Amino acid sequence: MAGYAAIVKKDLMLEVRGGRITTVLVSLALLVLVVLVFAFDRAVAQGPDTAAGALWIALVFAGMLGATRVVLSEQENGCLRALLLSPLDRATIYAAKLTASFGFMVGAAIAATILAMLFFNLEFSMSLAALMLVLILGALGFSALATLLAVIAARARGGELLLPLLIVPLFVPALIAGVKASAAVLSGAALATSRDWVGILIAFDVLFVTAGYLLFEHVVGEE
Amino acid sequence: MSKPIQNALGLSTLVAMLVALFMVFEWVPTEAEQGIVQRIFYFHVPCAWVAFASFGLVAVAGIFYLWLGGQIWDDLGHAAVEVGMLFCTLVLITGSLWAKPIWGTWWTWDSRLTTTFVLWLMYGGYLILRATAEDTPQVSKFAAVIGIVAALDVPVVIVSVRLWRTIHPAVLVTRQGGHGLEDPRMVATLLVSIAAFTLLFAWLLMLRFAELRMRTRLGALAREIALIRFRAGAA
Amino acid sequence: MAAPVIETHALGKTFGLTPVLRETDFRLAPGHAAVIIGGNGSGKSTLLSILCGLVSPSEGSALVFGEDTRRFSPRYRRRIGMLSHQSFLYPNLTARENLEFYARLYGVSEPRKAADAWLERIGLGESADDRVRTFSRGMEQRLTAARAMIHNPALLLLDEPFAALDSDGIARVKAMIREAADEGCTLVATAHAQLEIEGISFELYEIVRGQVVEYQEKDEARRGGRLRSLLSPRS
Amino acid sequence: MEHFGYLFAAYSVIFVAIFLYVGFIWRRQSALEAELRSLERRLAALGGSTGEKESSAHSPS
Repeated sequence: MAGYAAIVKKDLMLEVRGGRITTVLVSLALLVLVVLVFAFDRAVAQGPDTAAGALWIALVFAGMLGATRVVLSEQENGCLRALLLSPLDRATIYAAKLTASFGFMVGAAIAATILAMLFFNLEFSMSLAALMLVLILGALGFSALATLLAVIAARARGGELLLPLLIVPLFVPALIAGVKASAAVLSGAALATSRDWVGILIAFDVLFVTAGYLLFEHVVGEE
Repeated sequence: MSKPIQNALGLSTLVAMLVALFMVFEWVPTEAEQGIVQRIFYFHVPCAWVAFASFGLVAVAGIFYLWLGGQIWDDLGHAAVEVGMLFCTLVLITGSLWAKPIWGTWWTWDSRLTTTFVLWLMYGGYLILRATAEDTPQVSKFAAVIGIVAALDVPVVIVSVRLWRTIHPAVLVTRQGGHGLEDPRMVATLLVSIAAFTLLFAWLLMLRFAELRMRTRLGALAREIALIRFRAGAA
Repeated sequence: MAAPVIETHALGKTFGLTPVLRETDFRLAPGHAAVIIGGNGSGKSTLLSILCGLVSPSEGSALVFGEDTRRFSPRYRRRIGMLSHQSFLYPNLTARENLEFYARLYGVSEPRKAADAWLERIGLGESADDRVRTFSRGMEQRLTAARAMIHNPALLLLDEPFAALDSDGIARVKAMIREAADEGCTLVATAHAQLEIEGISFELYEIVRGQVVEYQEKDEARRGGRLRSLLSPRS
Repeated sequence: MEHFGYLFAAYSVIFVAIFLYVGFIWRRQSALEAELRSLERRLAALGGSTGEKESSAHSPS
């Protein structure tokens, strides 16, 4: 537990010290939203469906970059090896890295939501809390997958290209559920009407956080 | 994996396949609503069954590889994912060829098609990892982990995609109406086809697996030669 | 005699098709110190990586504290310190933060105090709040050494510990190593040529074509000795 | 015989794909077999065992 806290604190400290992950993620979210605003017809691109889709596209792109970077940042000076040599279990390292990448994704989600409210002329209302909940559930599932698979990007040949190819199809169920629930919430429906979608998101999170926790030791080790 | 078993399996596959073909084209009555094109169904469904079975096998092989170790499990997973992708691709193609005359479109985001497509994407990524990355124990572990994670994802994909389609208004006739299998001969034909495809699957898997085992043995021999030369000082 | 701290049985490691270590039986009793001499790519670093549990052997086994390194549990890892040629330091953290972080990872009581004490010992007390990014190579090396020893390991693995140090740094790190040895720490160091630390009698080994064997004096006379006399005839 | 083309295409695709796959495997298998023989001969010439035991180099920890 002390080791978990130490890693999380260290990651936070590094980010405060001019780590660039937040900057990169927020500007990426901004870019995605801007591209979508221009890519769609203005008349069409107003509704909650478009806004929900845009938010999730931003979230997936941010996750792809940010969540993996949290693991890859340990590669410098062989720090990942130092973590492996320390008395922590691999699962604790996973939990700590997951916490950090989840934190960054939530940051990106908040930024993207604020931007989307402006760009798509959404009402600022109570639905915002429900929307954040849905996005946070999605971010957790994505970072669970990305943290587990990020090492592949560093270690396998052609890994950086391969990683999105592996993560996005695996993330499809959460993506479907998340977009649907977000759109419902944004069009003014209560979160309770999307109970099934939220259920799928929660099931996805539980499943992949557990899987990552159990399987991480098999991917971080060296030959 | 001995050659005689392989050949016997190949032969029985051939026989079963011929019987299945005979039943599909000569014996089974034509379905009333869809006409002759409904006969795609008798090979389409077994392809899907085989694809799902091999993806299940990928996960099992992955679990055994991580648990017990041994290149044999890695080779099994590798063979299974390849054969599974072959049949998964065939499901998509035959599904398309069936959808065009019946639904008037090559592709529709029907729940089963979508699920199959998502699986195809998932295991396609896995196969690319297998094909491009070097053949190291580390990559084998990655592959095992991805195989397990993908199998865990399959039920979630099925549930979410089904929910996704039912909430949308059903634009197209659901497929259930299409094949009620009202004639017992239809059921019999389907069962024989499934049996034939299961044999085919076992045979293909065995062939590919045998090839991968040979590769593993080749690697072991090459390593042994390298070690002997190393010991002798000829680095 | 007490049970050995390190015991390898027919240990071998092959990366892909390249053998690096072979048939190595190496034992080291508690409190003893060993130097393993070998050139670049001779397998010294691989041996240390296996001993600390980072790399798993291809053949044979390595036991450290009586535990197979393939299944190394956290409490064994806590007793090992590794000084590798990678610094394991975070360039954007200060020296103190780095040490404190590792002290916490290893569950050292009062990590802040431990970090400060070590900073004084390595003569970096004044640079404690500077980021490691701004450090010279020598300062970084000293900090790396402190990082490796902050949890008072019972076994210290030193991969070419003096490679990038200036004479002052060498003296300081030698003193640290000697102090650890005085407290009963077992040492394994690698080096290009012989390593001498006052007060420590090293058992000498060398790696000959991937095998760790006792260092042969006559070889020294033939190879190193002649080379040395050519380079500095007076010494 | 409406839509016979689709039916024919579907069954052809299945059999062409399977035959191609089997053909590829067979070709690779015979190439591998030849390679294995030559390596076994080299190993025998070097005086090693015939390498019956599978190397554990590929087993994970």
